[in-house]
Amino acid sequence: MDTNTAKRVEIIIEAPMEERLTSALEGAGVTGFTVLPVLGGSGRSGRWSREGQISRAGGMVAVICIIREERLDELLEAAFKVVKRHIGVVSVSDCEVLRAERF
Amino acid sequence: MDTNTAKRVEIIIEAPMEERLTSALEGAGVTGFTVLPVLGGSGRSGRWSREGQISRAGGMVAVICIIREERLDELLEAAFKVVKRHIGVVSVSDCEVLRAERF
Amino acid sequence: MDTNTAKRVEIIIEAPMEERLTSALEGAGVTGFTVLPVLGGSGRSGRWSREGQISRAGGMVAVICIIREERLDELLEAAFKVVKRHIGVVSVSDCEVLRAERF
Amino acid sequence: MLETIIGLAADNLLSPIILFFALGLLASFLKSDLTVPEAAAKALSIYLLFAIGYKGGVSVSDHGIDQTLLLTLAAGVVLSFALPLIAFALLKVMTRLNQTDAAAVAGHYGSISIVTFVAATSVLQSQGMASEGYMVAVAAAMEAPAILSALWLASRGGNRSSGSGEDSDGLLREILLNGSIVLLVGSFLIGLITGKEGLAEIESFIVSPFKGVLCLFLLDMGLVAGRGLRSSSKVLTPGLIGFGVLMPVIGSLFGLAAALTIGLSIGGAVLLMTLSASASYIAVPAAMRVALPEANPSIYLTMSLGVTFPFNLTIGIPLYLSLATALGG
Amino acid sequence: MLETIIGLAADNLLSPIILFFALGLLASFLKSDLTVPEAAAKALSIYLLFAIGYKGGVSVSDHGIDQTLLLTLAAGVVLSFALPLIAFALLKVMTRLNQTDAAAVAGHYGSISIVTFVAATSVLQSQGMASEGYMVAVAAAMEAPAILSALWLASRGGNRSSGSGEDSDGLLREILLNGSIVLLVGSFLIGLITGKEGLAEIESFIVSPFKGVLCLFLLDMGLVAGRGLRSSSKVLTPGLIGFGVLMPVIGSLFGLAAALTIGLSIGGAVLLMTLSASASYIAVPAAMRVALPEANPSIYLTMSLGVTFPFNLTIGIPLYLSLATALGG
Amino acid sequence: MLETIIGLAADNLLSPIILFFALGLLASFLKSDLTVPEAAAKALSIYLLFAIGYKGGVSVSDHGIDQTLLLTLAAGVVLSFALPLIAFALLKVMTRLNQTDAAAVAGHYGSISIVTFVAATSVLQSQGMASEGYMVAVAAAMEAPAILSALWLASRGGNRSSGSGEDSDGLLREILLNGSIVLLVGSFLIGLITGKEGLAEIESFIVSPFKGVLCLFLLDMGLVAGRGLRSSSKVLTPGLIGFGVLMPVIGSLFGLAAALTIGLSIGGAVLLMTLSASASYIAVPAAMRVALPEANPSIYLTMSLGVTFPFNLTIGIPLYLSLATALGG
Ligand SMILES: Nc1ncnc2c1ncn2[C@@H]1O[C@H](COP(=O)(O)O)[C@@H](O)[C@H]1O
Ligand SMILES: Nc1ncnc2c1ncn2[C@@H]1O[C@H](COP(=O)(O)O)[C@@H](O)[C@H]1O
Ligand SMILES: Nc1ncnc2c1ncn2[C@@H]1O[C@H](COP(=O)(O)O)[C@@H](O)[C@H]1O
Ligand code: NA
Ligand code: NA
Ligand code: NA
Repeated sequence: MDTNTAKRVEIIIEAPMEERLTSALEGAGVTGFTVLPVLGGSGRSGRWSREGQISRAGGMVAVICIIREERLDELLEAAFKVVKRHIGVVSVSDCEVLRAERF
Repeated sequence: MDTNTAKRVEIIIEAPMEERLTSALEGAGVTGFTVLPVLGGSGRSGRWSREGQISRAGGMVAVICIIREERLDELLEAAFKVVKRHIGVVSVSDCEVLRAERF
Repeated sequence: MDTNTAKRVEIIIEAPMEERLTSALEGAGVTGFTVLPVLGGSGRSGRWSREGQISRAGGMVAVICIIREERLDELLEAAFKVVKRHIGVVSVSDCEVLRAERF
Repeated sequence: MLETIIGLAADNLLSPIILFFALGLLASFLKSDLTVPEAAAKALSIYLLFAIGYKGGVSVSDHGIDQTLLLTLAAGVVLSFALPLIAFALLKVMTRLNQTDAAAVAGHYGSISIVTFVAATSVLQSQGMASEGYMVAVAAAMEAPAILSALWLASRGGNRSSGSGEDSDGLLREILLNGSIVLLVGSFLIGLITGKEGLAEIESFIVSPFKGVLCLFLLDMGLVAGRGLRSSSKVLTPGLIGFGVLMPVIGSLFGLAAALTIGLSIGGAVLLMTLSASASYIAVPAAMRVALPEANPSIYLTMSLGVTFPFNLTIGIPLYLSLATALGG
Repeated sequence: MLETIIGLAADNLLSPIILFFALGLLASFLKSDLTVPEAAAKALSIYLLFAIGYKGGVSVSDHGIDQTLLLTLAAGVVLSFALPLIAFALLKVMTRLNQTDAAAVAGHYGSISIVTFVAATSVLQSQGMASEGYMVAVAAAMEAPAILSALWLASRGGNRSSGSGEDSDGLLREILLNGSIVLLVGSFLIGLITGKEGLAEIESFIVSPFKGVLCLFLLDMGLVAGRGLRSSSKVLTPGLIGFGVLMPVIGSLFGLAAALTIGLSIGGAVLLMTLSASASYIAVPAAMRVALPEANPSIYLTMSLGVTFPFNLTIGIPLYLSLATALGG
Repeated sequence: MLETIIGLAADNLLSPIILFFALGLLASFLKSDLTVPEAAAKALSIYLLFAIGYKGGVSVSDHGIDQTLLLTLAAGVVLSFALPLIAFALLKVMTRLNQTDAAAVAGHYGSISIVTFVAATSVLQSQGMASEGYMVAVAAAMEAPAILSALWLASRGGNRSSGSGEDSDGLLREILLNGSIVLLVGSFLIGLITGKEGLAEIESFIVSPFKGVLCLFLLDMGLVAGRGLRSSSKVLTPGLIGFGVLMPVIGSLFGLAAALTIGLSIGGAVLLMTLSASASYIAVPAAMRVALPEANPSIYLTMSLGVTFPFNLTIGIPLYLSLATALGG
């Protein structure tokens, strides 16, 4: 099938920052993203789990964003501004997409 | 460790189409896949969130499928047939797998 | 932006084994991971869905772990020991990360 | 009569369920982060379907099967098939929606909203008016036919529907066996079988807490409706808003005509009017995503949940009650 | 006596809880998309464990600790250890399962299903029969020992169990402290401490709505069991089905013998029989996935949830009640 | 008086809600896998906010708006602004937290814990003591101001707060409109509007099952608190633990002074003391993650949920009740 190369950015970020991150992404011209729930995790700030939590404070989400290579830097800068002072992991990998006209 | 190259296909698709997609994948000889929940997202058809929804209409899921390279085209064709008229993002990336005999 | 190469390991494993896997990862010096919920899937042992389940027995989770390349082998060996007798898929892909000092 | 309507509407507007819906709307307009988790919202809706289905069944087992039952079921099915045609014609006149979008919206107005039905039941109750217990079964019967009308309308416009024979079979099964129909009908039948005795066993779960659960459910509906209105307000042209208010009234008149013909009680007439007036926001949207993916979901969801649902809840139901009382009494 | 059994079974079959289980089965056979969200199903099970544990504790605090309490607990533990051995032998005769699968299945039949226990309690209630409040504690005590028997049976077959000493310690802790045991025992103890006074405070949460919640829970169990049967029906050989029906009856007879020896009330005997007859579908499957991953989960889950659970619910419990009345009365 | 405190505390310690909290703590210390799904925990908290808000509103509509209402609201806001300053000073003396961490912890102690408030209400009830219905509104008013104090304290330490003007506006809106405030205030207002009549409709949902739901909620809080204590026990220095026990008592004294000045009933005084004494674990932590990300969440969450909450629940509330009775009676 006909595919085009693109970048897949995955940002794991604290739930209370989700809104700010996605606004920043939109500000950077990102036209689409998907938010996945996160059950728990571990990092320098210790282990946590979503079970039984009622505050959003403790939770995280994963935001996935597929984007054309040429827009990557803009996206990363926008994301970095939000993430910088916060807990969060930003990773980028190469991918191929169907229906490239959508990105 | 001993790993083998494979392809990781990630399909983000509307929840009411999940059943049709996975059937099509099975039809194309895919032997395994995993379905992740999606909390929300944004695209050309606007922003949405799963919170408070009771209809499946508004939700999406992410289907992950790890597959040998040589079967990729068949998979993509099957997936494309289902996704074509629908909202949905299909991306493919390279990966290495342990226990390649499983795929 | 400044990024560094790393490896993204994705392990889909039975929920009752999650604790053992993450302990093993920590034992292998992994400093961070994220656990995503899984809704359902299909493989050699058939199709399953989380809906309505109350036992953890039937469910799975996806553990994502971003790690420096040089630590990959140690991680895979630790993961393999846990997964070996169990249902589970381990895949590795290349990625670039922001803030590499965290990994 | 206008006075009665206004009096009823005012009463109604200050009932807890309406106020909680308003709270949800307000919270989402203010961009509060108040949300009900998806699983909790689904659990609430399972509870409501279970409770109203069961109580309907018990009521039928109690009063015996009315001769009018079959007639009313048939009327419901006919209304569900027919109302989309009227809605479609109206949409073509009042709005500039394309064929597919118009067909999709029209389908929603033939089908029903179970919460609107429940709200009408509780208004009847507070007025001390009885109604036929089997109206729940009529509600279930009206869920699906409208979808077929919508697909037919769309296909007339050259929209090749969801493809091959196999697939459309799958679709039909999916529509007829969607979760809410199965749960509603199943609970109705179990209520019918187990009757008053069964009800006695589970009464304190499905009867007494019902109103309170409904308040929470409407809070959530307000949140979801408000979020939809906020993000999709641009699709709401004056023509569409007009349709969203006019169509339920037209639907209710057809419902009333059917009720008078059949000879339903006034309460039953109000319920049939409400069913005809209400627009689906669970079963039909899901079916449309599968079968008419080209139709824009923001339009039909916003119309159904953001315009017609609040209209029925606040003004519609008191209006239908007054009409039924005036003409049927 | 056959008449009584049939009469009881018929009554039982038409109770709301059985009918909702049947509705769930039917819905999943028809491939309806009706589902209960995972979180809601877990919440329902937390509610049930909380309520029955607490009520059991209050009942013991009320009647005082019976002399037979310790004896019955001990009997429960012995039954849980022993029944898997019988089940294993029977499986070897009746089926062609390999050592590991047979051990895993056998483990399930030594342990218990708390919903089956609850269903038996509610049949007793509707018959106006009393039973010992501490039977809830016996249920908890019977959950885990069977798992150890299963592991022993599997290891005899050369299956190196889950490895090193550290790990098997972890496993033992996991088994004994699994959520349902902790919640059941904890609620029991809290009921014991707070007694009637405490119960008065929370009665309208844990007593009156209980049956209704149970209906929803059984609806979900029907859905899950049906899905399992649909996707795993090919593992169900006639031998396995026969085992799934015979083993509970055999188990119940051992339970009855123990009850008669100890001198339990007839109600207590029925409950001990039901516990012995029932098969686990929460604690044991999770333990098996960890400790006996080679065993095929479709076999034991389908047996437990798809065959033995419905058998006990419909025919088993009335049968045990008749047997206990005939022999113990 | 010491005797009364001890007597009350002992009674209190054996109430079901405390015991379920203890069960949760114990289960997590034992590393049991007992958990409440996130969606269920959120649903429970929605229920509690809905119920106490609504009941507060009804009570105000019933007794008329007290002249003291505005005064008490104002006192609450002042307390919420002021207590973090005291807490901050105390933390600087008693612990070695840095500026940011100290500011974040201090903010939690100016704000409130609604479950502690509910627990105090239920102790009052069991003692047959009345209190002002509008205390729920005071609780809502005290949630947010403390956050601003915390940010001010942190910024004094050179910590550039969350950046640009736009952003801090967003933050303020987020704080004032966070879900729990909106739901609490909204339900309060709806209770005020619909009054006794409205309450009658939903009483069997929000009144009778309330205590039981609270038990489940506290079970979950015990689980979460225990998990936090287990994974973060290393942050708990003796100084911090001392602060976590001393600060609520100091807070309660300020609350008592305000209550006496205003002339609240003894019950009202106990509630204002409890609000002053309690520390937030929902609204403030979320705000801190956004606005003071450099502050270590394990410290403030563990302090609030792991130290001060259990202290208030077990010893604090009886103490405040005795103090209020002694000084206000
Ligand atoms: N190396 C990693 N791989 C995957 N997820 C990570 C990694 N490090 C951190 N995380 C996620 O980010 C959260 C916060 O990390 P930290 O800031 O290191 O405490 C963790 O709880 C994990 O969910
Ligand atoms: N570029 C993207 N990256 C990640 N997810 C996307 C992207 N575009 C669309 N999506 C997802 O697909 C859904 C539908 O997209 P659309 O068809 O563009 O409205 C969105 O709500 C997102 O969840
Ligand atoms: N090729 C695959 N791609 C993605 N997920 C898979 C794949 N194979 C198996 N899985 C996941 O692993 C689970 C167990 O697989 P199996 O051991 O083959 O039954 C499945 O239910 C899926 O969730
Ligand atoms: Na309609
Ligand atoms: Na058993
Ligand atoms: Na406070």
